Amino acid sequence: MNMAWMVVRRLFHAFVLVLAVLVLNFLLIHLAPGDPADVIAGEMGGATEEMLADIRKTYGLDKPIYVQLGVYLERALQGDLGQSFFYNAPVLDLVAGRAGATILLVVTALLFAIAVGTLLGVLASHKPKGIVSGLVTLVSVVGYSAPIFWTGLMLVILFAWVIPIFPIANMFDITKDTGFFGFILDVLHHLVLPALTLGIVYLAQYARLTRASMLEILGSDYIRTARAKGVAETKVYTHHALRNAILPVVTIAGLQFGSIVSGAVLVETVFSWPGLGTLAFESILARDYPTVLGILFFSSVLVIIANLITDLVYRIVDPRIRTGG
Amino acid sequence: MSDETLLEVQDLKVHFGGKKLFKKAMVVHAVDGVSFTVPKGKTLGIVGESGSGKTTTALAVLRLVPITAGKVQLDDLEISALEGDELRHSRKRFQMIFQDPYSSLDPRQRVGEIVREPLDLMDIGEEKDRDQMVRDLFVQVGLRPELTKLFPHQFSGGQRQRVGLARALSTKPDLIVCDEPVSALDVAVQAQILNLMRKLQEDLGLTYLFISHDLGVVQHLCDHVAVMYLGQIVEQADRISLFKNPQHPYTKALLSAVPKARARDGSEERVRLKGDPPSPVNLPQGCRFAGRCPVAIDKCHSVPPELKDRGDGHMASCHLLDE
Amino acid sequence: MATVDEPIVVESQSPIREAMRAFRQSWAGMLGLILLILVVLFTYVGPFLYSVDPFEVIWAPLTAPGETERAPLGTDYLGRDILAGLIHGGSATLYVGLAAGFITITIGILMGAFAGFFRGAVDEVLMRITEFFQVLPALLFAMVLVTLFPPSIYIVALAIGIVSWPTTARLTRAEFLRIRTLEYVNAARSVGAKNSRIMWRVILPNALAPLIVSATLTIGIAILFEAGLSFLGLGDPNVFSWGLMIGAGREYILDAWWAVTFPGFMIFLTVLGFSLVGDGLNDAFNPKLRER
Amino acid sequence: MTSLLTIKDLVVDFKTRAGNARVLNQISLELKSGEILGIVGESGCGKSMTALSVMGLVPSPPGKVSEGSILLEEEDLLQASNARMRQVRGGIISMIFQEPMTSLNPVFRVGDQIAECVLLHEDISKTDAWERAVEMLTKVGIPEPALRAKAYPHELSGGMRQRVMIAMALSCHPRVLIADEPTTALDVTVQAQIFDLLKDLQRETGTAIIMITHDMGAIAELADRVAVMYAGHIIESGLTKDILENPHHPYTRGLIACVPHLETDPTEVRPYLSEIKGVVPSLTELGKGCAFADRCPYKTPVCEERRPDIEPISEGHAVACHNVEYVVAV
Repeated sequence: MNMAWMVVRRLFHAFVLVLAVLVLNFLLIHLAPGDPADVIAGEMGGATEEMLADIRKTYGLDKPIYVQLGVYLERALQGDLGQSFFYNAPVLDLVAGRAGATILLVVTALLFAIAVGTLLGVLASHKPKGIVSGLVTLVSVVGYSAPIFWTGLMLVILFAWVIPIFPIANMFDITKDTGFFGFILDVLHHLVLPALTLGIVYLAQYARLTRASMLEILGSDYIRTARAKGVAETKVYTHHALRNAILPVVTIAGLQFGSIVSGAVLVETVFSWPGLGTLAFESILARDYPTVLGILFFSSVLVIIANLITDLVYRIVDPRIRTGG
Repeated sequence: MSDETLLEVQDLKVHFGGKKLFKKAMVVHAVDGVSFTVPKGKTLGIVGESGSGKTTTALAVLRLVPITAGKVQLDDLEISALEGDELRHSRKRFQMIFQDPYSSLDPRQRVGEIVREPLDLMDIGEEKDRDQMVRDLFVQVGLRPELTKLFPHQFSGGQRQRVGLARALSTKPDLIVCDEPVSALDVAVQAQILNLMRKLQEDLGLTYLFISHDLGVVQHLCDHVAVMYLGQIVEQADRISLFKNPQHPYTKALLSAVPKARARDGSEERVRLKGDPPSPVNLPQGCRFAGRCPVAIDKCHSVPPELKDRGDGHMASCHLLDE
Repeated sequence: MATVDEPIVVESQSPIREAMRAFRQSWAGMLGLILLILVVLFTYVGPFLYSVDPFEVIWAPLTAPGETERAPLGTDYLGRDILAGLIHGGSATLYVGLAAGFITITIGILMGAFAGFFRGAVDEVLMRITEFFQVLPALLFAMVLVTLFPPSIYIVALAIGIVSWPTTARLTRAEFLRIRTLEYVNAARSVGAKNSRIMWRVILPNALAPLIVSATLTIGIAILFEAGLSFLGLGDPNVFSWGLMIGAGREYILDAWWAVTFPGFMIFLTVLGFSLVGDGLNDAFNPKLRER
Repeated sequence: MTSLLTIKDLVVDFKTRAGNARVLNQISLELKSGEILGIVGESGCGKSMTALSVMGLVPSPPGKVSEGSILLEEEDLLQASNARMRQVRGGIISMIFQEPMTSLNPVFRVGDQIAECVLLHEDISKTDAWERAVEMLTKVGIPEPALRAKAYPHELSGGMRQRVMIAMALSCHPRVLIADEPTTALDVTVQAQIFDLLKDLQRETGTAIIMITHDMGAIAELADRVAVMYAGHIIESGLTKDILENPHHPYTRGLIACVPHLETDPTEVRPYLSEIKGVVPSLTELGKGCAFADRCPYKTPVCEERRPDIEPISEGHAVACHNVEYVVAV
């Protein structure tokens, strides 16, 4: 099966998912107790009767439900996710303004987690009953079990109080003016703790997964073949085994992207990182529903895109999928 | 010996795939027009390589895969026409023994429960007698009756195959379909099971449909043999005639490929086939064997040959035999 | 090894009992079990031994642990007793964890079983639905649900259950797809078993091992979820919980580390208990992995 | 002919939860250059472990080579350094396995996998190594070798993959090829092709082959000499013709008689197969007597007392049985 056709199919698939998320948003507005117009306007938005009437008119809330759905989808697909009454700005602008920070945080954490996690997993698989292996298992269980916001708070205590070397809040220091590169450095400096917090949890899982997957693969026939032809032990690990062991890591990384975005919400809140998470938190407290739903929608799209990329990457890494069809 | 027909299969077809959302339709012609009969109390062997459709044929006869076309008649019962509860209750008349002694028994059930399950499901005998029936079945297949409480993982491969045999016998079936029942066993155990199967046939008058890739085993056990290639029977005859006087080039090649457990003397003529069997997805136009056939002629690549009687009920499908 | 004609020990080894024995030999599993028992005792027996109301202001705010006997683990920013909070904060968390775990497992197994057993169009439809729920960022969606609907621990449990089931569904489906090709399934059918019997009496019991492991882990995840929501202040405001304590103490973290550290540690211990039990069960069900 | 590989009194132990399993018990074998030696036995008899010992690939832990020596001409491989063993593996002694489906790494092209072997053992450029790979694929009878070298394993059939394995094993002109059940997973017509290929290549290159199998037929087809193994022991060895036509050990006799061999001239009468009663004993529970004693129809008290040594009974034919004269006479 050819690649282009596959991509087209995947894109179509993704589009259907996007539509489905919008339909879900629409349903949520209507299922929630109270007047949908209230929900759209946001309870705390100080919506006057006039405004509500206006909303009813634009969204056709007096019309049959499927017409309303049609209107909603049409507007959403044109980029109109509604108006935030709390921030007094179009939701799309708000979301777009904050998305960059979240993506930076999530991608950094993910890359860190995959790189270090895989490395630890490989080390642990070398002697499955050795000390390193035990440590990796321990660290991964601990990392997995600690609430992410608590880990973040513990890091805050550690790096603000015990060894104050990293900033514990915000994305950059507005009081400094150090030019472009200085700004970049400043952001990276601020990024360390949130990314570390988010990374630790996922690192634990990747280390565990890599270890299990390496152990399975090291017992397989083709590893025996590699040894039988005289491949050195290090190369057996790095070349023959890892290339195969990485496959489930790729799958899980893709599937987990959604939960990583979720994790980012908590981490952002802890570190006042100005991304979608803090926006979501603030708008929920303000009962600013259009913004909340907009963020949900946008994050879902982010996940859909991530899944799409994973799928393509997987096809590149695994020849069986590439040509198998 | 009566030659009364027990099982009759007519033009059986099993095709897989074809309809799938968003995906290209690929039809696998696993079984493509197969007909045979099995006389009561006899054994018909179906031999073939992987992809020949022999196992699918077995499963189709038992209605364990959907039949695309054709008729399966067991005595007065048209198996291919049964549906739902009727089919389930009729299953007591045709049972199966499986290939893998490790995956054919549910690891969560005690072996006694495994053998008893058909009795309960088919409502055979009085409920209070069933435990005794199970113990009797154990004795019949050479297992001690006190083993009923054990779990499958406590048994060796050969013993598990005996449990499978007891399960199949429990409903007193007319027909037992055996799908490579000894191929997963070590040779010493294989002999034990083959002898047991023969003994049971003699004692109970069982009829076997025996699927195997092992020509030696088939020659030993079967009264009639059908050779399958890519979903079709290419040759079919009684045991002596088929092994002594094979007609189809594929059968000849198959027989010649089997290593003989004798010291080499270099006297026998060897027929060697090139390549692997093609896939049942893209079938060739003419004779399905033409691509690998050492003696194929032009006609073979365009016109499919017919399975015809070549004398004394020895059937073979090959253009060269028509000349 | 047994032979046909040689007597062997006639003692049945049930796979379940075997697994339980293996579990008892796994230090991770036993440690986890002990942790869980301690947490449960602390939560359900603790209130009888230490009857301080967690909402009551008992001492000066932000008192450090050890400064007064009235509050051995210190007080929070309102002067409420941290220890009392720890004791009373567990039951809601455990309830939500178990309830959400139950919802997850039920939906997941049903969806996965039907998809894996019937395959074809049923599979296609159910897997699209699963995929859809997997695309939703779980915590955000749960946040939306608990803001749109009046917050109560039932809604919280439901929200968590709704966003967590796809993993279980996929796992169940994979197991069903694997097991349905095994010969004993065909064997059951050939002795006249109905679809329902094959699904629930033949395939499910054999698929149960990884599902039980995943259920244990799911409860852990659900607890983390509940904690996260409470931390954000989106939990049931009338119910005291560990997450809520951390959320409340967060502002004062540099003045009162104890107000966030202890409740967080409780959550950690509880989830760790479930993770370790999950590990132990996993080892117990996969003897091959254990020997490696 | 000179002796190329000599295994002397090899003992391999495995630690299992049930206790110590002696998987190889005082094995001695000799492989002469240019010959095909068959090792035959049921599963668990230790035939594959013999091969892995020679390759230095006994999984350790739990396995351990406890005693004995494996001499490659004069050099004891059990004493060789890791670096030397890597040279030996694939360079001097190479091996092919039972499962062609899983023995090739799924994520690399088959050409690369063969070329890797060449690069490991010879000072040669990457392009030359690739050319060698294509050349080897031609040699093992793969059509369109230049194209197939770029294929991934899953794109080839089982027979093709086994040919690739053979090409890889022979790519560095080894002196010994160990084939561990190379055709068990293949269809009978493909199996015949592989046998022919091995014979042809052996004739052409003079590589000595150790052929491990459970199938007496395969032995008859290929081997010059045979060693029969049972529960970690070699219980009989000799020329193929002698073993097949005149087996002495009760186990060898049983093994040959219990298989329904394909006859070109079948008769109406079909006697029952002869059986070897019982099953192979557990290796952790071997007593001091003969390992086959429990299943042996000719058992005498001495069989349970003492393990028989393998002793020559005629030129090149050795048997480990206390009652060999009696067995033959019956």
